[in-house]
Amino acid sequence: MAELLQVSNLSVTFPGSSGRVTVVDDISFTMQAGEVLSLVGESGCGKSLTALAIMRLVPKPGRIETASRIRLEGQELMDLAVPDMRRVRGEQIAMIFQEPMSALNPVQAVGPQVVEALRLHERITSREARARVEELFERVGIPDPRKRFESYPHQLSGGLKQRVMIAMAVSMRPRLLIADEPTTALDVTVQAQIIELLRELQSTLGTSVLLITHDLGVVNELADRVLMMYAGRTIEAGLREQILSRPRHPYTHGLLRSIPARAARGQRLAEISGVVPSPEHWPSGCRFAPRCSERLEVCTKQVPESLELDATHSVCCHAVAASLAEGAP
Amino acid sequence: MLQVVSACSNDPYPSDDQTRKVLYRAFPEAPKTLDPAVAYTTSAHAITGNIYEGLLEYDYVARPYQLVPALATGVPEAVSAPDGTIRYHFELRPGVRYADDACFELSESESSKSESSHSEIPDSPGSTPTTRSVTTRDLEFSFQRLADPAVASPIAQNFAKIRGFRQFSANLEQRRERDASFAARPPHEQYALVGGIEGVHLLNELELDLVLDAPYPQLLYWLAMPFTAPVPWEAVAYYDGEEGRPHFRDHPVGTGPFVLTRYNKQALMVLEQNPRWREWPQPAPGHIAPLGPRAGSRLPFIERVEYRREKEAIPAFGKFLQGYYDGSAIIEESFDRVIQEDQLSSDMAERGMRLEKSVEPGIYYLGFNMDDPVVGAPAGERGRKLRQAMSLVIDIDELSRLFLNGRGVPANSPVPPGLFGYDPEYRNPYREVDVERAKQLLIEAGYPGGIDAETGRPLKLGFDTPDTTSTAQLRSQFHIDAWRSIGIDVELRATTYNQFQEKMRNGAFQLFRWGWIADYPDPENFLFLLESSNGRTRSGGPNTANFSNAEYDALFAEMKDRPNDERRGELIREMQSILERERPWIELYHPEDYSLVSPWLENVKPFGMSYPMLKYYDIDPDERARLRAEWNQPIVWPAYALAGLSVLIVVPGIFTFFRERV
Amino acid sequence: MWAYVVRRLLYGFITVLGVLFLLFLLFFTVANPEDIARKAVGEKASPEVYAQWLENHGYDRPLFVNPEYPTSSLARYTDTLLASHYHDMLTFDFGRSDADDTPISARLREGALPSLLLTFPVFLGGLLFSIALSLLIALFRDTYIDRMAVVLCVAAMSIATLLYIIFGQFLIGKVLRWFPISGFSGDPAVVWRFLALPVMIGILASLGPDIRFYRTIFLEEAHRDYVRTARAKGCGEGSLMANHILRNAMLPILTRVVTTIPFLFVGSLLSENFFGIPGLGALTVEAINGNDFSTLRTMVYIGALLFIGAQILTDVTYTIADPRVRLG
Amino acid sequence: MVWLSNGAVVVVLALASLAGIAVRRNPLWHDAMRRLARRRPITLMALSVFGLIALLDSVCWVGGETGPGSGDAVAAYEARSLLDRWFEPESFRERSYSAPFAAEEFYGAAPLEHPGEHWLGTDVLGRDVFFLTLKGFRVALLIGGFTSLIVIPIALAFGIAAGYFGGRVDDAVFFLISTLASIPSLLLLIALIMVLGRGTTQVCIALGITSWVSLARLVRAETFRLRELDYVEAARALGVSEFQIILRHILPNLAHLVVITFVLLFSSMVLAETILAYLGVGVDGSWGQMIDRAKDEFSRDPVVWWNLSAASAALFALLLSVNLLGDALRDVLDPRTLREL
Repeated sequence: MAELLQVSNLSVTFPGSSGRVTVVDDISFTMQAGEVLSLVGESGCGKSLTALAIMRLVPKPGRIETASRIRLEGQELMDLAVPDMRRVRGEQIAMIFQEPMSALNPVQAVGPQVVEALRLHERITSREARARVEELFERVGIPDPRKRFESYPHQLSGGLKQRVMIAMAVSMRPRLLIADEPTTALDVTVQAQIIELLRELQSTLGTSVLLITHDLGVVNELADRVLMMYAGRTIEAGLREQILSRPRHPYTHGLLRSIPARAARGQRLAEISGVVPSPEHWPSGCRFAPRCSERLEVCTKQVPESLELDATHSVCCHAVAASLAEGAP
Repeated sequence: MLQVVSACSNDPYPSDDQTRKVLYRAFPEAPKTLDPAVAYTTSAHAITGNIYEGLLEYDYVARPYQLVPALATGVPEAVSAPDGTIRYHFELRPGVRYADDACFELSESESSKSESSHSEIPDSPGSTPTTRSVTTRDLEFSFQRLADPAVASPIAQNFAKIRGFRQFSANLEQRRERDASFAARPPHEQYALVGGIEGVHLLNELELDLVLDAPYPQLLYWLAMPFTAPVPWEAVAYYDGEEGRPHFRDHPVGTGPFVLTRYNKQALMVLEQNPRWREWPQPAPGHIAPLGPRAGSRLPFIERVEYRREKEAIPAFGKFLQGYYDGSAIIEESFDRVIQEDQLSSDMAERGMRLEKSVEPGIYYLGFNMDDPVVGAPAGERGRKLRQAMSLVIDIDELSRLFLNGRGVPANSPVPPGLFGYDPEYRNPYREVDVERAKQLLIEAGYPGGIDAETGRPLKLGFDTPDTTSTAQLRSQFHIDAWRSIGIDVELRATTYNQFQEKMRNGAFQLFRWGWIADYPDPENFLFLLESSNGRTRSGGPNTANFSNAEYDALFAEMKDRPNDERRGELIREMQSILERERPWIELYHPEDYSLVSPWLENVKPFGMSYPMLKYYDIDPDERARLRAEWNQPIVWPAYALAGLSVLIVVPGIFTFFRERV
Repeated sequence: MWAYVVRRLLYGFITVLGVLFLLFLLFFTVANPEDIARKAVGEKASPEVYAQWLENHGYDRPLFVNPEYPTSSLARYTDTLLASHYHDMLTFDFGRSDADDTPISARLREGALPSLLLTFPVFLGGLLFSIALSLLIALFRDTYIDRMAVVLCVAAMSIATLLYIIFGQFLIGKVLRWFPISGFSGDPAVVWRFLALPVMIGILASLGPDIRFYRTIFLEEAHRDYVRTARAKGCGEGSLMANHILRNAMLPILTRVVTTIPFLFVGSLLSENFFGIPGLGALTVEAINGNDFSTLRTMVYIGALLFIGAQILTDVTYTIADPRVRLG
Repeated sequence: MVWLSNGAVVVVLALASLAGIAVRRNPLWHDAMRRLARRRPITLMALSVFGLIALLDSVCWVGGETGPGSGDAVAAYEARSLLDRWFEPESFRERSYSAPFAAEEFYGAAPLEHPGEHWLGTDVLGRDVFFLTLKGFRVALLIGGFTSLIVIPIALAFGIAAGYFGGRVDDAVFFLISTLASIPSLLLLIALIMVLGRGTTQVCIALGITSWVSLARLVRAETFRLRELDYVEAARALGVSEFQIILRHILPNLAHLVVITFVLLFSSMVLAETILAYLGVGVDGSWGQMIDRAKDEFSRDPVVWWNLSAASAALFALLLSVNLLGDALRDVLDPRTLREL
């Protein structure tokens, strides 16, 4: 599969009380066309910011460091002028958000909002745009698209609103769809339908999806590859079954163990001690060290390098590196 | 914005008036009424004085004031008959007609109905007559209106001496109460039915006699005022305020040189030439000969007079300096630019302005409430000494320097300059400034250093004034500081108008400030302000100080009806010595009016007593247009600077916007 | 929808009754008609003249209950000042001014046009200017323009309207002579010259508080999620401001606009007096100085009617501005 | 008058220290105040200076001798404040106008008694303009502060009653509010003063009556919201008396609303007074009155500018710092509900 997206040395900083604070710290990863890559981590680890950085929509006063490189199909997005970047948004990269309830303009009917997404990038008559939007609503499973075109956001349920968001996102058949916690705010039954819709769209339109979530269940359903993030850095990357069944990084391991469904009945739930550190004062070396059960002397001094376990699985952890050195599998 | 500014001009008048003989004046307050029998304020007389004409008028130039005939053919002498009555004989000038007005169709239908009244040859056959000749019947009608209680003329009591005057108003009142249908009829019919005033005796269409029960020389002065001007009964009947027609008080119809063509009380009053004025062939009255070459030709010289409403004095004066008003009083604020060392400043002289000074017959004074136990008569000798002490510290020269720019004649007695009985050499000892003597008097009055024995603290008095404007309060503070310098603590109580009246009515005040402008140039019109029967608390009269002194009253009674002879002068001097000692008033000043006249306005002679003589004024419109253009070049460069500055501020912002919104 | 409007009108009517009762208490139970008469007719008139004046102005009747009539008859309550006060006001028969007997309704008609010519451009100009400037400032949020604008607004708010007029009139009228210092004339060719300066100053004085208010609203909307969605769609900042943010801010803007309507009436009070414009504001000041209670009473009554009407109007326009609001 | 003025000072100091203790003890408020101090240090300093001047001018007593060569014999018997005793106005006078730091009179150029000592010149009666401006602080704080002390209790009482009890009480209060609110406040104000008569207390009462409506409306809405909160339900379930609930639960939560309104009301009161002064019904000694007097001097030729500029500058300085404080307070305390203010 051709390479779609190449992110290298991406850093995002915010002004803190004493100088600028790096919230996303030197992230690099690649995505193949048609692939579903999931960015997983607890809230506050910088995964949503990474997504926004790709769209160059980091809110003021945040800033994407100039050294960051984001190449989409060979085109370097960081060098684009503002109007050119605006054309990329919606046309080549689209995004859907976590809170459908407030993501749509409350004083405008949903139909025209999607029409606007079309007409920003294409010169088409309003009648033709309306027809395409109704066809889009059909495709994303919104019943009675003609009536729904005129209804206002407060007249739709959460699920329906998310479907409108998806329709809006895929209206220009973008190369990459970024889904920032698409199901978190929805109740379980609707979650499954949305996941089903995303999988179906990904397969029919060949759109690659960057799925931002902390819900490992959704990852299991949808993701091809997984990228674990902790405290602004990637700590482990690999295929879905590699990460979910054979996690090597202590944090991923701890995360999986604390899923209730996995614990036996009556047993205390496992949990990772300590709290996610605040960006104002990152711990030195490996940022998970203070909470890591297999902490070594070097972990607090040196930032672990990315170790290639095999062609598709890599991890950044001194303990793993040490155990490999001793020949353990 | 730039385009607007460059096209702007501050000329408030339509351009086609530039070359016309139009006089522009400002007025602060619209008159309450223009009914000649009722209108009493200077702003009202400014209009009625030009629309109505009385039997007599004042000589425009002669000082002291001189009565000359107007509608009458001559100034009559008082003829006393054996039975003690006084008779004045008047002969009306023939051919005098009213200004054209719609109300005269009534006279056409009226005359056809009752043949008895004078038949009138219409100008052109068939057209309804728009005017009518003035006859003695009109004069009788205007006297009857003065007596009519419903008209409520404020000066009616001055004519009480005309035989049958009070009787007529009493008959009218009773008849109206008894007979409702009578009350509904138009006024002139009511007057005719009740039988007229006995003392107003019509000999024929052009001659009448006024018969008085007792001598009243001031009567002639009243005949030179709009109160007694002939009034057409048709106007009073026609303009009754119904069905959209204006009320008579807002629609004057007279015989004078001007006619009121526009009357918007909030913004604009316009007087235009009355074509029917004094058609009889006669050169302008001789007595204005000294006014220059145009004296011989036909009056009035001006086409139109526009009075525009200016509520604030400063902008009005500002526009006068820009040439948009043709004359203006000098406001206190700009006095020092206009007047240096008591004559025109160089800047003003160069502009060609002319200064006119005139002393208005009036007086401003501080008064004590003579009924008050502390400052009044009940305090006896202590009160008198206190009043004398307080009078000795009011420095009128300092007051005039601070607040009146040196204008105004210091007053020593109620009678103002220009009137009989005014003695320029008389110096009231208690109006000199003598702080030591004042302190001494206080000790004698039992208030050593101002301390009141009972309270052990400075004597506390109340000073009431209805004027809540801040400049008036500053003046009151000036007086208070003077009294505090000798230890008397005076508290200023500036209340709203109705609270002030309340206090005056029930005598709940100690000190107050008041003023009085003459109705007619006679000392009686000032000295009656201290005569006991006019006491404010007693009869609601203008004697606000409630001064009552038997000796003063007796002298007043003898003086008031005497002709201006030596005996009258003696009486006035005696009354002044009583006032000097008793100190009911602290006389302040007689107002002096400085006014500026624009270079293009000619024949202007300030008159005081508000008798505007617009008919003599003349204008050179071309000179005015030239000077206006010269004085009003707008300075436009700041507009461009402002625009440049705002662009300068915003541009860097736009630049950073695009750079940052990466 | 209409049921709501009718209910709202009924409620407005009750408020009007409340206002009238308050006015009655204010103007009749405390002020003394005798003094009004004295000021109206003048100092030198005789007592019977005052009595006569009181009679034809109807001030001689008792306040609440007329003792002359027996308790049974209705006239006991109708032939009183309170009854006639309600009757006159509700039938818009405002009677005559205490100061100079002119019918008040005529004075109102005369004053309405100049007042409107002044207040409407100030209202409209102020609204457009402040919204445009606030949008601009919100567009440049977090730049030095934004910070400077905030301080300027607060400074502008701290200057009394009186000072705006004094310095404005002095600078532009007297020194620069762009426009006449004061005065007014109905003649269409000349009238705009008179209005230019007062309108300019009126707008300037209203910008401070308005811009500060609108800026806060726009900033609040700018941080909403739907704005982020619009940006993700590829929407530019400019169209974002105009189509999305402005439309959403309509509701608070409308509420604000309604509350400024009575202030318009008051704002013109000062400038009409200073610039010699014969409008309703000037008439009110004259009524105050001239102790003319009947005109003042009418002015306050009309101010209240204007406000209540405006409030109902805003409720109705809410539905147009914001679909979420349903009346009834 | 003496005990009234000193009494007011005692009350103000008591209130301030009470508030100080409350802030010290309550961490939420403590933190808010610390952040406020960091945001607007200059404003707080300026306001404390103004407060000090007003305090200096309020503490007064009879006694002590007046300045040398005093032109005013009554002054010795009057209650004079610390400020009066420091400036000794009775002997620090000229005959009339004099420009700031001038050596001779403005008109007539006669030498002054105190050449060069009048920082802001003298007015028409020769009184020192700088001294009059300083005295204006006490009057301004009186107009702003005293009126708010009237407004806040009324607004709280009506607002809480309407918001908490609802039903008929709410309708009655809402009717009163809408009646008062629909009359343009300045006209109602003028009518009240014309009827109550002139004087500081009357003006403050009239200002109070016309301006408690906006706070009452906010308090009502906030109380309505608080009443529905669970912890209030819980308290009621535990049998706590209505009065107790209001005192311990509702009132403290309205504190931030009251503080913000106090500050914003302050500036609108002082501004309203300037208009009243123009109409001749203002408060004696206020900047509004100084401006009204000086407005005519501004069009004199040559211009007498120092009177108007002094009063305008002082008014601007006080209002600017009060508005900035209000702005900062609103952001620090609770931006959401206070947007409408």
